[in-house]
Amino acid sequence: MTARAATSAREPLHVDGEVIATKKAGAYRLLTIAAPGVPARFRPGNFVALTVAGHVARRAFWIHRIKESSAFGPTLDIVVEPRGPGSRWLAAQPTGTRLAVTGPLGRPFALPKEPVSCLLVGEGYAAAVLFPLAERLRERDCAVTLALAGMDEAHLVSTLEARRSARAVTVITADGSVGSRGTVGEQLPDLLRRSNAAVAYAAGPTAVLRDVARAAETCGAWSQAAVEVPGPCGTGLCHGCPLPVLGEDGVPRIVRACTEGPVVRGDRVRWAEL
Amino acid sequence: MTARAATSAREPLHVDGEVIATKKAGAYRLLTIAAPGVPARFRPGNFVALTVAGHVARRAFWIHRIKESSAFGPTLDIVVEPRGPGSRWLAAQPTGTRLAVTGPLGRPFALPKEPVSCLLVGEGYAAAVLFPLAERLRERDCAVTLALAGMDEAHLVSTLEARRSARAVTVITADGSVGSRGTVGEQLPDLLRRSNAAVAYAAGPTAVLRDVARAAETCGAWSQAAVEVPGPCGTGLCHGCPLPVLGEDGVPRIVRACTEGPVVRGDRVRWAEL
Amino acid sequence: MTIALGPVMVASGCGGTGRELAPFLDLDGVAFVTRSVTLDARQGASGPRVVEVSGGLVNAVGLPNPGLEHFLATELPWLVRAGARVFVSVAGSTLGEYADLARRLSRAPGVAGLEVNVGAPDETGLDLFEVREPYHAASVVAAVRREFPADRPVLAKLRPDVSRVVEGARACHEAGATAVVLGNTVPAAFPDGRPGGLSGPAVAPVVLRCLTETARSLPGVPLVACGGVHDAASARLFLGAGAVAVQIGTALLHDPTTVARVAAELGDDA
Amino acid sequence: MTIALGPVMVASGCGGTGRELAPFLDLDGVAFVTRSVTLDARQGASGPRVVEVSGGLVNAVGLPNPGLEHFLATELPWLVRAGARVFVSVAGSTLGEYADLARRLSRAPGVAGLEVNVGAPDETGLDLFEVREPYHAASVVAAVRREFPADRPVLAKLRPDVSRVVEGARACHEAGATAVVLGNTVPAAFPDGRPGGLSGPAVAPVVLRCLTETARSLPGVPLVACGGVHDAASARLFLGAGAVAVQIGTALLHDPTTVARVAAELGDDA
Ligand SMILES: Cc1cc2nc3c(=O)[nH]c(=O)nc-3n(C[C@H](O)[C@H](O)[C@H](O)COP(=O)(O)OP(=O)(O)OC[C@H]3O[C@@H](n4cnc5c(N)ncnc54)[C@H](O)[C@@H]3O)c2cc1C
Ligand SMILES: Cc1cc2nc3c(=O)[nH]c(=O)nc-3n(C[C@H](O)[C@H](O)[C@H](O)COP(=O)(O)OP(=O)(O)OC[C@H]3O[C@@H](n4cnc5c(N)ncnc54)[C@H](O)[C@@H]3O)c2cc1C
Ligand SMILES: Cc1cc2nc3c(=O)[nH]c(=O)nc-3n(C[C@H](O)[C@H](O)[C@H](O)COP(=O)(O)O)c2cc1C
Ligand SMILES: Cc1cc2nc3c(=O)[nH]c(=O)nc-3n(C[C@H](O)[C@H](O)[C@H](O)COP(=O)(O)O)c2cc1C
Ligand code: FES
Ligand code: FES
Repeated sequence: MTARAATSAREPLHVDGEVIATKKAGAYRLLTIAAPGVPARFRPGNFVALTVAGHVARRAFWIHRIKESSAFGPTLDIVVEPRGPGSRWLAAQPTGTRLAVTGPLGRPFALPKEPVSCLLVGEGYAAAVLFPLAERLRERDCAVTLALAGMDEAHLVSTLEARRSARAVTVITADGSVGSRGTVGEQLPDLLRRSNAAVAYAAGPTAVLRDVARAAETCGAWSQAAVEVPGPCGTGLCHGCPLPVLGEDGVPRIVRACTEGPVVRGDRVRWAEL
Repeated sequence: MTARAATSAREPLHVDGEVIATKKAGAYRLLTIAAPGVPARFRPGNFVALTVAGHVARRAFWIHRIKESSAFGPTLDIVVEPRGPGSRWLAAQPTGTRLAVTGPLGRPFALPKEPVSCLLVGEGYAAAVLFPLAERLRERDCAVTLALAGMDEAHLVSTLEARRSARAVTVITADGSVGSRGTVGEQLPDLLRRSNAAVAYAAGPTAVLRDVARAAETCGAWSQAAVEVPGPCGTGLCHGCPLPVLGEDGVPRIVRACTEGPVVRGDRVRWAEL
Repeated sequence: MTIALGPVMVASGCGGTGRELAPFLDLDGVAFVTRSVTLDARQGASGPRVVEVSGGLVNAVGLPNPGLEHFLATELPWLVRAGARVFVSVAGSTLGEYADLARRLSRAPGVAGLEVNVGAPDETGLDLFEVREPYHAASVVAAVRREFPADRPVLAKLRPDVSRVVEGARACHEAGATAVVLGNTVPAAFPDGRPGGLSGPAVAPVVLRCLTETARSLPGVPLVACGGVHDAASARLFLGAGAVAVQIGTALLHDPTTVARVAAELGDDA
Repeated sequence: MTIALGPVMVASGCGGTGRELAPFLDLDGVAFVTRSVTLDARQGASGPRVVEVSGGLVNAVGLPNPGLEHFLATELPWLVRAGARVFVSVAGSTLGEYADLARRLSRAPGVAGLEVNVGAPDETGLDLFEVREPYHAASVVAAVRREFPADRPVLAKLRPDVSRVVEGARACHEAGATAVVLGNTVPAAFPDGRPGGLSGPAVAPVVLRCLTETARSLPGVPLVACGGVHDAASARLFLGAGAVAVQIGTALLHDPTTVARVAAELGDDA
């Protein structure tokens, strides 16, 4: 009975990681973390579970980017919005802090087999998960339209970089401080039409995910939603992160968001029960 | 019902303190702490109770020195030996760390009314408490002999400074790495005789305190021991730090080490029960 | 009788004799529960009395107290002069001792009320009257109530034992307890195996369960929550779940200004 | 019958289906207790199932499981192939259901033993057979024991309720339990007042008390400790107090390599 080095390239690792850079990004904090072995297993839509000092429950964060670093090998970036005790603690950690990192975790985004048009809609910190997806889609010659939303300019993720990852970028803020003023919901029909998307990918608060799923269904597009359901482990061990879905057989089920998700088909989620 | 500003100059305060300097000192860590109002109330033998992140129980530390600092007003120094979770955490804190500080706490050393000879015996980190005592005694024209002991050179407190505070300084290490090789116990009779002490003050492990108390009694000298009994609060609220003593009336009692002590007459402690 | 406890009380055994708390809290008007007082003086336990564990403390202090006589002569008058609303916690080995304590305390000037400690985590070790069954606890409360003026409150402090707490609260209330305190420490062990009681934030979810079950089953009984309160948020949790007041113990050992801070914050709510 | 449990087991409900643990622990030879399985599939609770509290978690997962049939068809064979020593945790609403579960599991290849969940923190909410009194728990154990081969262990998992645990352990042992697991979660409440069970380091002192009292009163009964084990030191505390093995639950949610690490460190002791 020993700790095993995960053999399959798909299996997550539990490693002793380290914060190697930290910087402010609007209302968020961008952390670069060395977590040996984790970046190589990454696929867009994965997340990591991090240990927060003094807390039993792990905290989940989308993997925003994999970077090469000369000193540490490949590293991963996460975007932290400081709000509760765990996220505030993480956001305050200096370079050099050691962190237990488990990942990559969860089902990644499903990619279209053909080079179709894709609409990526992200609101708040969760938009972070869409950037590596956009790159992967571009590599597959998909036309990527990226819509980034937030309550104001400070709550937008990496807008500058967005221009590099996507063919078209739309920015929406609730207060109109940058981009167009309004909500994702209002602009969705237009976005779907203009992008002519065959697949819509969504990340953000439940309302955004639901709106995208419904709008996509109306247009006959597929949708994929990156769902966040609170849960203590992130590894599938506890069944503590219930996600109400409809099975392929049409039967309502509750699955583990961290393991059967967090990325799920938008038309499978029973949004009213979330 | 409000938090009150302690009115009596003798009463302890509970304040938001800050680590303003930290440096290695052999096996120990010397922390300088700003704790507004605490230094002004200090008398030699007092200690402070500090909050350690993530822990319910407070940790007690002898006040080693009061210093003037231009930016922070008077500050206090403590000597931390990193061994358990609390002391390791403290020793690792950088400048700027905020710490809840309660103090000064406990009964201080009783000072002789006349300018008599005094022997101060300290082993390990606890010797820290003797330095401000030595100064106070010198101010009262007492002849101070200071004996500092430790298992090796790294476990001696401020030996350099000792020369300034005391007329005679003896250094004893278990491994003979500096000073004379041996234990305090072995050298006590000699120390008492040479110093011709009317009062012996002791700080260190229980064995040292007991040896000093007994040797003093044999010589007809008074003794004062700075006792460390584990307890969660340090403020006298919980009765969690039992110190077995003999009352003035000869009746065995258990008193609170943090409040009726930590400095007690050596001949009053029932050492066998500690 | 309406009981005005104030929303935040000092829990038994965690406020020293009052003097040690005074530098950090103006006791004027504060509901202060003394550590448990017995007829005769008790030394308390000699070994390690309190150890730290995850999220709390395990203690077996052993009820050190100077005995009723000495308490009446020294500690009580000081507390009364400081303006505290003094609730004397009483503990005894027989029903007769409880009755005695109540009778003598009823004549002492300045006693606002009594708290009957019928929830110690290990009665045998303490040589206390055993309250294994709810009717035992109720008989203690009845003995005290008979000897103490009907216009002053008698609180019954129970173990936070989910499987018996509703029955215990009902029995104590019927026996005359003005309010029921939920509760004392949770029975636990020190790392070395000795019996003790667990307190602090770790026990809050257990106390909350006792409170919700009791409040639902006994809507007419005033309940005081005690266990793990350390800030205004944790106090509000209990007050929101039906407690008329909270007591604060362990948190005072961590930060002696806790009662003052929580009371001030809750005062701001009103 | 001697029982070889190995000193460190995976606690019920905290090892997923086994597959999710496999990247972090070579299951070969590991005593793995499944989450509690019921005859029919259960969805589990829909609201927040687990919240973090000081030193632990409060959970009311609601026994989500695919039902016995599906479990036998998919999860069990996978665990057996991985080499795990599978202890199936069983839960039911009637004695008949428990008997049924035991009978059908006795025929399934690769079941090392059973664990009878007679200590859920809130049976009513779960529609489980109520085990308020020790003889209720014993009747469940007896029903299971009758249907399960005598040469394979049946563990009885109790609530860590100090006031009843000794009686409960005695009754279950007399009813045929090979060993008694102390225990399930401590009855508690979520911050919003819903009933749940407290687990993690916060409960270790409570479980230790249950263990020391039971070990002293029932020296012949093999006891397995469960509650708050998170490193070798906490495991040794229980093993030193008389447990033949420890189970690890919550700590796996915090660090999925815990069982592997603790087992390795304890192995170094030997
Ligand atoms: C798959 C996934 C990916 C996530 N990615 C990010 C990210 O990239 N950036 C980021 O800032 N946050 C992300 N979150 C939320 C993050 O895990 C923490 O919940 C958040 O940081 C709040 O924790 P806290 O301790 O600060 O606050 P608290 O509110 O005190 O958290 C208490 C508990 O609730 C849980 N919780 C609270 N809010 C959420 C939420 N929205 N979703 C899930 N659990 C929650 C926490 O995990 C924790 O167990 C993600 C969550 C999930 C499930
Ligand atoms: C009056 C007084 C003055 C002290 N002064 C100093 C000092 O100047 N420098 C220093 O390094 N340490 C001092 N100590 C010891 C210090 O308070 C801590 O106990 C020590 O740092 C160990 O705590 P820990 O968390 O690192 O270790 P742990 O062993 O994990 O501590 C666990 C618990 O045991 C208590 N404890 C452990 N050892 C002791 C001890 N020797 N005395 C009292 N309680 C103990 C701790 O306070 C804590 O509650 C003093 C103790 C007392 C009572
Ligand atoms: C050190 C200590 C001493 C205590 N002494 C008593 C006591 O004498 N009588 C009593 O009824 N409760 C006593 N208690 C229990 C507390 O009053 C309180 O019920 C319990 O600790 C739970 O509340 P808390 O989590 O706020 O501490 C004591 C608790 C501690 C920690
Ligand atoms: C999320 C979760 C799910 C659990 N599910 C079960 C279960 O299905 N059956 C059971 O007997 N115990 C269950 N338990 C209880 C654990 O097996 C264990 O007894 C308890 O959590 C105490 O141990 P720990 O502190 O190591 O977690 C569960 C615990 C948790 C935290
Ligand atoms: S968070 Fe534990 S299974 Fe999903
Ligand atoms: S440590 Fe609490 S009274 Fe001394």
